[in-house]
Amino acid sequence: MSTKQSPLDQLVASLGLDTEDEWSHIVRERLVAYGLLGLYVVIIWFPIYFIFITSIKPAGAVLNVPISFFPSEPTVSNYVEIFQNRPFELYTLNSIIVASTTTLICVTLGTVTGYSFSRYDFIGNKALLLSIVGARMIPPIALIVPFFSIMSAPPLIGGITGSLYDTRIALILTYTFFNLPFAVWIMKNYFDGVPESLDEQARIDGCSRWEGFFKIILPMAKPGIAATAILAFIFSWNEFVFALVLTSSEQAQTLPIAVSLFVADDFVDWAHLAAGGMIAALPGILFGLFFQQYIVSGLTQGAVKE
Amino acid sequence: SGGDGGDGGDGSGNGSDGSGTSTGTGSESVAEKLVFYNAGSLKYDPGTEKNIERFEEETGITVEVNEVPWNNLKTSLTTIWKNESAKVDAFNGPTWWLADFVASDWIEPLGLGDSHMSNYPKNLQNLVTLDGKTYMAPEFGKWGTYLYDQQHFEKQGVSEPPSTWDEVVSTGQQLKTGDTSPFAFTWANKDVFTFKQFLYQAGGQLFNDSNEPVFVEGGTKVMDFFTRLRENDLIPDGISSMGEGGAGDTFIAGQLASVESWTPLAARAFEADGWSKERVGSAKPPKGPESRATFQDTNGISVSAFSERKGAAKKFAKFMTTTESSKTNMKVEGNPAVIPAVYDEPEIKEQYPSWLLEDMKFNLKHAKSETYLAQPQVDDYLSEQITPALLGDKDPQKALETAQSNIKRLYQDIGLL
Amino acid sequence: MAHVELNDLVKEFDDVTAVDGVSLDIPDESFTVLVGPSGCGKTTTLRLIAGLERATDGEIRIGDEVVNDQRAYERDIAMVFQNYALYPHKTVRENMRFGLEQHDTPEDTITQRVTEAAELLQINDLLDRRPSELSGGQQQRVALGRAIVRDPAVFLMDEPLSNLDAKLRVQMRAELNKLHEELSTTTVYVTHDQVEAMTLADQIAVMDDGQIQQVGAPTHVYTNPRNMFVAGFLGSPSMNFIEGTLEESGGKFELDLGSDTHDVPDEFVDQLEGYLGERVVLGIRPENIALNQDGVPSNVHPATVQVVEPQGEKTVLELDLDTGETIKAAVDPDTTVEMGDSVNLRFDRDSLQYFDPKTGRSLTHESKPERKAAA
Amino acid sequence: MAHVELNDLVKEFDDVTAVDGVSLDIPDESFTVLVGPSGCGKTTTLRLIAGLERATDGEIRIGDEVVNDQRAYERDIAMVFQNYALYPHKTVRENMRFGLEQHDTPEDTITQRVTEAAELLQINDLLDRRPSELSGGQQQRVALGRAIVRDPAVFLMDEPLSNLDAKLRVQMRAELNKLHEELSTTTVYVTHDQVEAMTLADQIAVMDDGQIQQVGAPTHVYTNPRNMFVAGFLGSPSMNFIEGTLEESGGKFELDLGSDTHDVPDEFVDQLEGYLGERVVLGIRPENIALNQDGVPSNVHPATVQVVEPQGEKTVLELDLDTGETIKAAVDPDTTVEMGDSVNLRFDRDSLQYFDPKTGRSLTHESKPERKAAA
Amino acid sequence: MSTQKQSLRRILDRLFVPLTVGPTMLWIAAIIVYPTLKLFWSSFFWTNPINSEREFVGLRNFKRLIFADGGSGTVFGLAPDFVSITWHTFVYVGLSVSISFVLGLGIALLLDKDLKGRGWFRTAVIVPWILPYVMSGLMWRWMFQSEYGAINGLLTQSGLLSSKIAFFSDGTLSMMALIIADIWVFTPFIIIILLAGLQNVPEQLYDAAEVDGAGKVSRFVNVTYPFLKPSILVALTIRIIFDIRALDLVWVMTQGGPGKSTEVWASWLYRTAQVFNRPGEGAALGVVLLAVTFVIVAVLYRVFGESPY
Ligand SMILES: Nc1ncnc2c1ncn2[C@@H]1O[C@H](COP(=O)(O)OP(=O)(O)OP(=O)(O)O)[C@@H](O)[C@H]1O
Ligand SMILES: Nc1ncnc2c1ncn2[C@@H]1O[C@H](COP(=O)(O)OP(=O)(O)OP(=O)(O)O)[C@@H](O)[C@H]1O
Ligand SMILES: [Mg+2]
Ligand SMILES: [Mg+2]
Repeated sequence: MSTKQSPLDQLVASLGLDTEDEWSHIVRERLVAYGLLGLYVVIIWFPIYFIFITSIKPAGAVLNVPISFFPSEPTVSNYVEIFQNRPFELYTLNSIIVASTTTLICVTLGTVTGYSFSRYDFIGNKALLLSIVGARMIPPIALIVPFFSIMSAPPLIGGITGSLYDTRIALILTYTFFNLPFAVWIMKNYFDGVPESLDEQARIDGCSRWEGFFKIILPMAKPGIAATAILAFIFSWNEFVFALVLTSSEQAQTLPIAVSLFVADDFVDWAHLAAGGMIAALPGILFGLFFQQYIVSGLTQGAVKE
Repeated sequence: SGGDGGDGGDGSGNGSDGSGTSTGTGSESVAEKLVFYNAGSLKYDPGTEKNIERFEEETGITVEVNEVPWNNLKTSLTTIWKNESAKVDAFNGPTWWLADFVASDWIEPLGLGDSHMSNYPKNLQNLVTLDGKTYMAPEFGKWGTYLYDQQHFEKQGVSEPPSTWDEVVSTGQQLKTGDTSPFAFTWANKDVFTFKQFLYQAGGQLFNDSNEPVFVEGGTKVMDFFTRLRENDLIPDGISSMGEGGAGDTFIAGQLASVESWTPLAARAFEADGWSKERVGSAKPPKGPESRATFQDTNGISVSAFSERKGAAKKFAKFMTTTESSKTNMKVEGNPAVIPAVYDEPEIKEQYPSWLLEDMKFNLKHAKSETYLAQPQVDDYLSEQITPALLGDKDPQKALETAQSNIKRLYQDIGLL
Repeated sequence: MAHVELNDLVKEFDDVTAVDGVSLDIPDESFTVLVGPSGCGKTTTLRLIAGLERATDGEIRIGDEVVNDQRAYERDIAMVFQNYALYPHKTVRENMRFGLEQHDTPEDTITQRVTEAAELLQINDLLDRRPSELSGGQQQRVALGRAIVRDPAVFLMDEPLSNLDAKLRVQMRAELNKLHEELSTTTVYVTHDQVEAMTLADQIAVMDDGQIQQVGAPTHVYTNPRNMFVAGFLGSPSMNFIEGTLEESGGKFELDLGSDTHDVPDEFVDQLEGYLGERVVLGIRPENIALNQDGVPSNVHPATVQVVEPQGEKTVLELDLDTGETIKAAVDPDTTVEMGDSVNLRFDRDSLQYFDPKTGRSLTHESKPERKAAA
Repeated sequence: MAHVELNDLVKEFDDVTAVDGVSLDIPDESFTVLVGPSGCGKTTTLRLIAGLERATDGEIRIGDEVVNDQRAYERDIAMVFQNYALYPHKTVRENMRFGLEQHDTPEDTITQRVTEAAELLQINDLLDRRPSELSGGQQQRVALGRAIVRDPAVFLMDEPLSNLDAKLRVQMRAELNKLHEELSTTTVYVTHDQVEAMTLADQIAVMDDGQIQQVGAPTHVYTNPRNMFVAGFLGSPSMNFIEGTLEESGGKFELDLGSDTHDVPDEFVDQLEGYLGERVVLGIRPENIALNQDGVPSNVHPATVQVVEPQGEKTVLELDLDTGETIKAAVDPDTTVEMGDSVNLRFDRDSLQYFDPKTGRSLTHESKPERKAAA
Repeated sequence: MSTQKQSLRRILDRLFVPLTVGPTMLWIAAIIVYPTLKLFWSSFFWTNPINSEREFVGLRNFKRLIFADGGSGTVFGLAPDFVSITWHTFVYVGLSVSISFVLGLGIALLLDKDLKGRGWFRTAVIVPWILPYVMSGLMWRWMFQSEYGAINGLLTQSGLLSSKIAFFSDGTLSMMALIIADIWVFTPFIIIILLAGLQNVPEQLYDAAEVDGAGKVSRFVNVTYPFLKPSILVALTIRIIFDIRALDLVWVMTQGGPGKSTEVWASWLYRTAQVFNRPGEGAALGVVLLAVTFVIVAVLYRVFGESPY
């Protein structure tokens, strides 16, 4: 191999890549990949950037034309105001509790059920799976009224006072219903891709189905679990209509509701909406960053890869 | 059934509230708490907030305010009522919901009494009264208003705002500049309201006394006006997407010389960057073939028929709409009062320029509305026709005729005709 | 410790019958080697014993229990899979530990056994690697290690040494032998390596087409195959078969091979009597053919060398008999013959076998099996 | 058709150097067999030639081109993977067709070649099955089939027969031989089977620890190992090494083994001269040891039989020399010795090897390699 | 291990399937049975929106919605609303799903590469999905706003465009805006699912394919794709199910306008059931939607349902 560096190699080196260790064509491919990804990220982040700069413009200057894409006098007053005026911390807390509990339930049940569907040919396997996924095909709009009546019905179990209406539990139950079928299905399909010989080895090693599943198969399904978790989390994080109907106060209302409260009858309070939107997105983004490692490793540790 | 439909403005009979008896108040000991559904965040309704505080102080009843996004308030309420749930005691909403709510037995007559009701102008009293019973206590007014950018007018050498449709067209030529359209009005989401406003100005109305849709003739005049505006490039291209927010935002962005929009816009403009009280010009809406009427979009407070605290709720509705409350609301939030007397209060006179009060009073008096059944669907039939007509994608007359026949068929279908 | 018994075991996959009525007795503490051509059902048999497949028919007993309905994990077996099936997300150490952890083995026992096994298998440097970072043979040793650390009732091993080099294989074979002597765990072992089969087995079971052809002590089966299949399958190069007509000539039997004649040793007369005048197949292993170029009186078959194939420790010759048949002979590597040489072959008379060409049945098979003497 | 040249090839994985400066010339049309202990870098070398790994250092030439930067699919090679790497979603037929389709082979050629290969590999009944429905050996044959249908510049085969039974393996070996004669495609072949290595190879390359130890014609390497590693690696059981001090006695050299003495044949005197008085290792292969119980005058070593291991075609003895060292001998299966017997061993004088114990270097190695005669 | 513990373990093992599938089934059944029955049941009734009087009408709701109800002209015997709204839905769902699929697949493939910093990229590409849909809808409405929207601003201020485009005054442009917003919001979902699926592709098969002479495209088709199929099935199905009923963006951005040019099934259903208070017809639409979804999913299953092993 030649040791002199072409400009491309220099570029590669300056990007922190090892020119020596890599196939030069792979390096080239990577540069293209970086380029494309960079472009994509810039494009999809433009609206977000726009929202962000809007949120740091003085409320009165938001609508100025020509639009300033680089605000000259950034301010945090919009953020301060929305926290002063609204219990944003409560909405955020609600969102986090609802979304993470839902995610937890969906991932737990979805994984075990999906595994059973993938591995065992029990009676009615296909029909049950179909009915699970089918359950999710019913347009949610058609379910609003029945859900409301279920959730606002007096409790079936004694000792609990009041209905589930306007509680996080109502939302968790509902969102679980919406996400669980998909969780099952995603995981079923995922497990289909994990070779069964590993299940067998686990059984030889003395694992019952439970042990084999939890100790061997589950760790290998991380990518699927990560995808399922993200899906369930974001769905719950974003859900609006049911949150609207099933909650009525900040003890259970979630961020999407909070954000849409900036949309008044007659006008949209863009500056505060933008700030609220950033805040609504922020926990999600932070959550993403915080679990970045997990998500990435989850999405990467394809156990099946050899 | 409740053949109430058209209550076309001035004409209809039942002058004052006859139903003095309120259901359910008698036996009920007044509750300590009530649940009030507010459209949107209370933060945007500081007047309401203030009045609630006063109410709580005076009565000792706690008001639990549930804020529901404006666009979804009706969905929330109907979901609750379809389940006959007592989750909500009182709510505030627009008058045009009333007919359907009453027909479905979802709201309760308020029994406000003549002394209270006589505070309001006749047309408003009629609007909230169905079958002789009052179902809503009008809280604050909203109606179309005409605002203009004085700075732009001056720059283009226009001294007076137009006072007729024709003048809108003629001064418009003068007001037009590169980035600025001479005129705009609220459309998206509010197309039917705006249409009605122009319709009233043109002397038309949607329904006659026997529930028949009769708007083609008046509507054609409106559409002619629109066509002139469009063809002379006096309204922006994006007009059909201009809701209240859009029209207001564009106005504040300095891209509109004048706008026919909803009242609170003026207050917003005052606060915006680069604006001042001096720059905001206000005038009575330009006169159409018939009048300078505007569309009445008053908000009021109603009480749920499923409420278990009707007594407290009715008390609340009444309290929130007294002259004092109306004044407070106007003072704190700038919401135009629906009680003419408020405009003569010294504090109000002090706070607002007299020309603005003048216009408000005028609008209050001349605002028109109709309550009709199956309102959302009627509006939808209208909307799907008038927007293409506005944009020139459809022949206006044909569009209106289609709308009219669709509405007629709907009314036949549901047994009104 | 347990004996394993298979009774009329059948396993069908859709349209394939992989195991077709196998009955096999695997005594406690025995080391049973399963051999047979590729696809004959060896792996399937092991999987049935392990409980990884459900028998279509028949019975499996481990100890005294019928285990058909027991799950693999209840059967207390350790298995080396033909394709290793290592846990890709666990290190070598973790792979080896796992089975022990499952059986609640105390921590220090685990550490000790894993260390020992790793040393024995010469993979102690690799304990912290992932399977994907190992060579084929290393992976196979890990798979083996994962089994031998265990102390199960039965070991099942499916070609556990196939990817190792000869030297290592000899070492491993010795280690397995030692292990079996120490633990005496009942073991079922599949291999294609004849030497492995011969040296490890107490008993060897030859399978073909889903059925057991012969079971017995390895040398016994090797020297007394029950039929032509077994005879031909064991040994490499495989046994030569020469067909002829059995005739009597002067009180002696001989096989008319066409242009040549083979004298049947007297001790076989009894067994072959019934076949006089019929076609009979003579079997002789390549290593039992001697080149006797200097001429020896009786039973000499002239032949021409066709191919000389030196294989290191031996040289294999392909020879054309005068009858036109081609046979193979394995001779000493320093035998100096060349292509085209004419040679005389002497078949070792103690190693002759005779078969019925129609049924393939051996006519000279002794039915009593012999157990291998303790190694 | 192309010759392959590896120059100072190095491949490092993180902290492991799998291939450590391999230089190897693989002539056009040759059949080169790579052997070496497990983990020595054979697979890695093949993968480097294939273009599946990136060389850390060094150069790979195919034909006259340096191909370091070419992708595998640009190199026109066919490879049999050690772990098969069959496409699980394709049928056997599709697996075999795929490579041909990729090379725009006409449809009827594809059909024909696949049919032929399937017949040759005895998998024609399995063409419509998925890999998961095949036995280990069947999968391996498919993997082989996928390569041999191709007509590439170079064949790379990584233990392609390891999971086949002996008989089939012999057949397949013959078929591969025939194929190579017909097509003369340059082939690099990894195997652990010595017989395979000896019979297939034009040249054999012995690897250890990432390095090539010796390259040459198979019999030459077998009989003239360059060092103790090669000597010990080839052959099974492997060569016996006996260490002693070289001494002169009456014009003759002898190796003082302690309580025994080994006479060095005269022809080695020249080569060993420099080692007089030093330690020297004597190497003798088990098959070159004869049991000479009846006494033969010279160079006889008394020993005691420790283990008798019948392996079918031969019997391996483990013997204790009087010096205490243990050696192995491979003898005729009908040799009748028993454990504990005292025997006299005669080392075949033509097969003796001598090594320097410090460097392992052979002192008697002839440097000129021999090419195998066309088989 | 005590025998008691052992038999418990045994029992638990036998109960694996019931215990793993049971709770999920119960959960779903408990919540779904009543609403589903109610949905089907309601579709046979007609409720007078002005006084809530119910009347059993059999299949009349379906007839009216799908086939001409005697009013204005019909298209091949189908109700014009049904035809045009179906077409809008088809365009909306078809374009946004297919474009976001291609885009998502491309990005997933890029992110599957062993790139430094891919973790950050992965987080970055998910973000649009994290924003509340309402927020995203409003944001895009604002972006596309004709007078002061950022897109017009960007285009005119940079001189690319001389006059501003009134996106929401034109049916086609409105639809385009909706589709762009939809793609923006939901592509991350595709990326995530496909990225997970890509982990299931055994690396060694890439080697085998390369040796077989397969270039990039062929490797994708012959190795990646078969293993990705289950994930593609999941991604497309969920994406389509979501999109067919996606209301938030449409409602926030266009409310079906201008006119009815961006009305889709979801907004039609919502309008009918919630806004017009016509639960029977809403339910009938819901049933139709359910059936259509079923058919689409069945077709997808046909195409992508095969597992690689
Ligand atoms: N991906 C990898 N990462 C780290 N080490 C590796 C990797 N692949 C191989 N090795 C190491 O490199 C060495 C050579 O491996 P290679 O697979 O070439 O051996 P081999 O000669 O084919 O052995 P075998 O006969 O056992 O298959 C081994 O020690 C192995 O552990
Ligand atoms: N899942 C399956 N579906 C269909 N047929 C199968 C399946 N598994 C194995 N078979 C077939 O059953 C027969 C026996 O397979 P098995 O794996 O037991 O063979 P084996 O003796 O282990 O062979 P090898 O030595 O090649 O590994 C073979 O013909 C094989 O093709
Ligand atoms: Mg097998
Ligand atoms: Mg290897």
